[in-house]
Amino acid sequence: MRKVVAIILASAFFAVLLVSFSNIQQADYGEKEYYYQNPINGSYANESVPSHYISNTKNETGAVNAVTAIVVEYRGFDTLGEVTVLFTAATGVSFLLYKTRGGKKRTEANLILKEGSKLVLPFILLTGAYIFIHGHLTPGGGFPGGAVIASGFLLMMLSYPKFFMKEKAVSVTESMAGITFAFIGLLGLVFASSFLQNFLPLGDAGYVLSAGIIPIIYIAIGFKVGSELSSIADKLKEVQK
Amino acid sequence: MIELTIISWIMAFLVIGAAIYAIETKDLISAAIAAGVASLVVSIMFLVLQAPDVAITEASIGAGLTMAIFVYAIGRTGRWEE
Amino acid sequence: MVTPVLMIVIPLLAAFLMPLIKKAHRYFTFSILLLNAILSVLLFAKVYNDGAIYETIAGFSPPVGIYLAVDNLSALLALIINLFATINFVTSKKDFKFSMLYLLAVTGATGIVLTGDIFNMFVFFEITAVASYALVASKKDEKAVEGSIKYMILGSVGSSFMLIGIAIIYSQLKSLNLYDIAARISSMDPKMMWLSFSFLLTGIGVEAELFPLNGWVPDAYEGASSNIASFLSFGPSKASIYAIARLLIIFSMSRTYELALYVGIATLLIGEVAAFMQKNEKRMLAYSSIGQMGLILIAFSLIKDTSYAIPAAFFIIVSHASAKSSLFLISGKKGFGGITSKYVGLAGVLSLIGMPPMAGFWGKWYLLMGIADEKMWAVAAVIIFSAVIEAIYFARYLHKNLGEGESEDLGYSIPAAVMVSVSIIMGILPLVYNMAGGVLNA
Amino acid sequence: MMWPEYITVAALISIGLYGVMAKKNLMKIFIALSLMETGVNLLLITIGYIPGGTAPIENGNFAKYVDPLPQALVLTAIVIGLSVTALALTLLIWYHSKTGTLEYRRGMRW
Repeated sequence: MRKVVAIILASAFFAVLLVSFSNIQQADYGEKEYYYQNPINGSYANESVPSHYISNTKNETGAVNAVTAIVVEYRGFDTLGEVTVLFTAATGVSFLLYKTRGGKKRTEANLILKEGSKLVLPFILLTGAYIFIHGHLTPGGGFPGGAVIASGFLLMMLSYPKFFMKEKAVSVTESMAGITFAFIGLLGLVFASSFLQNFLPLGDAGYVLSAGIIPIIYIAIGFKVGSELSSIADKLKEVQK
Repeated sequence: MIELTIISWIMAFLVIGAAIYAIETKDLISAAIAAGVASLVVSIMFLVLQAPDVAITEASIGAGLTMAIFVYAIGRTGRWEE
Repeated sequence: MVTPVLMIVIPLLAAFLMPLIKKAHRYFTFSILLLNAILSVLLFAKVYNDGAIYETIAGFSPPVGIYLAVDNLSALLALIINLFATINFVTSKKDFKFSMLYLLAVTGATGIVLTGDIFNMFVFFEITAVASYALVASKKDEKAVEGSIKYMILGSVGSSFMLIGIAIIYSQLKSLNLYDIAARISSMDPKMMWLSFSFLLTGIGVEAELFPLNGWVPDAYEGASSNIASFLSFGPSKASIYAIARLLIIFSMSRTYELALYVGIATLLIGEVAAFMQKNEKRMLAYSSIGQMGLILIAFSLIKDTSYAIPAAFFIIVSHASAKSSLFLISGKKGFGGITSKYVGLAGVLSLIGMPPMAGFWGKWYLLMGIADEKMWAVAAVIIFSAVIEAIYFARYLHKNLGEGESEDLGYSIPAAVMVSVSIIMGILPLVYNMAGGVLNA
Repeated sequence: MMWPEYITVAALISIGLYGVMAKKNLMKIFIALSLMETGVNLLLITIGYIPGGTAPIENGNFAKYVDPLPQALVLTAIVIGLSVTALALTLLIWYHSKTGTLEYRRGMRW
């Protein structure tokens, strides 16, 4: 009975969604109907929001990758919030699973996996670092870079059942990275006029040392995401009672 | 362009099939893996839709890590539904 | 120099710092919360004198960048949330991770109230929600975890729906700024407008405890420890009902107001009747909270018709935030054992029912005035009917508890007394103000 | 019209909703929720796509780029989804260790 009702409701929802999506036009965002209005002084601009990003990313932020420029600069406040959500979740996980660590025995992985993962780990970490350092030039950035680092530690956890993250080191890393992010934002408030504003020279677009605060923030995010994801995986790993 | 449309349709059916399998199977490990597969195919769709940043992130976080923690959690609770 | 962004960044920085200074975490958290409350007083003073503040972030003019938009009501709500959070925190006895989560939850609720960008609002919603899930479960017993899981399931569905609503708006207007959306909403296809409004209302309605999305409310409030139940009733729920008010102003169609009015009436009736039927005290208080949220939504849905709507909503919010939170705070013990908790119970119940020297009285008074202006007698009848039910079950509640009880825990009942006093002060102030010949306009 | 993508989105969201409504196993419900989140992410990216556009990374020759803003939003949404899932799994592990089951019991319905 429950299933039938659920199927009917879900199909009705499916139909509603399809009908509504058929009204969405894949229109060019540069068209006139999308021109925005400045909410503070009420004047109309002669561009839409996305076309502002496309045409001004390079000279306003110094980044080549527009997505990175939006994530770190234009909408950097969202990213601070997002990092906070991940931080909250990691705190919640360690808060709730505090005392469940113990020694349930697991079969040891075989030698090739063990030695191989030891060999591969530095390369994985290096790849992760490369991804987040070059976030403003190539696709990637802090989040995938951090995830790659975490997957390196995940590999270690898989091959060594007794491998645990050092809790203190992880929490210090994530705190320092978070403080760096928020502190750079506050420096923007001091040296420029608003929170998270860029106060460093933009440099030549296309080089690693360019784009002002973007690489610094992305490195902080990379460390933070990497440490938090690995601590979450570490806490959820199979050890109990 | 017709090839791309065909590929898109194939991917769409793959995703929907994987999603239905993930919901209907009684084995939670297969369900988690099917959800991961759906997520992975969606990340290829992101690539086709010219969103490489999102594709990388979805493949590593959405498909990889989410599936890993699901598998860990299922290992600590119970593998079978009901 | 008071800038609203400091009210969000300082607590975040403090939460990031917390693992490094484990020892003094309680004093540290308390002082940060107090600092935030002081900042919000200053902010309110500034907004009251100079008009609304718009603060750009990252130095890009608004629809391109994010900005914070603070007007009178949002400054007041930030003040309410931070002030009560400060008082409530006195009762916390757990380790530093609890303090971190608490601080983050308060920051998220403050952010929802202050921000002027719809996606940024979503992010702050998630901060509050994730922190609240963990806080509800922090009691670490079966009921608490059960309540938290329920909250989490509905909350996740809600956040997905909210994101769908945002996506639909973005597809039509290519903008995420609340005021830009409000200015250009008329160019949107009305069908799509309805869809996005209903998705957003559903999404936020989960947090704002609206009918029929409030299945989690009684379980979470019953399962959580008493200071967290108290936090839930002044923090996330108040911030999200304010977010709904902002949405109503943006969409600003008579039909959307009507829909909100109906949802509000349904929420009010269901909540009060369920509270009347309830035997368990905490669940009764939780259902009564649902009823009050309905009342607030009714007030907000009249925002376009009558100038009484905003004062009415404001006073009900103050009354409910102070009275209900203090009642939850003393609900850990059976009965009102000592003089302080007797005072809290009596004052809280009087304010919730809407008796004269309390803030709750002014809320219902302005609301009924507004409804009388609009000649919506059916709505007035519903409100009076629900007030009668409320009076009956609260009389039962007092009768059961005012007798003897366990000896009270002063660590809980004194903060509760401070909280409930806010309701009395806010009840007497307008009286003085009106006698002096001033006219109240928020 | 981009039918394959939109159909996938609608299907993922309604399959997720069906799972939440019909299933009794809590782990299954959270798998359904993660499918739903994937669907919403795909919706945002599809909205930002322009036929013939290229990825918004400046590559010298002047071309039409797809809308970069939804991509930034989805980056945020993916990480938020993972955070919620991690916390949920923690609670499920906790719940299972106390009660020995992940099925709804009588008190868990609504």
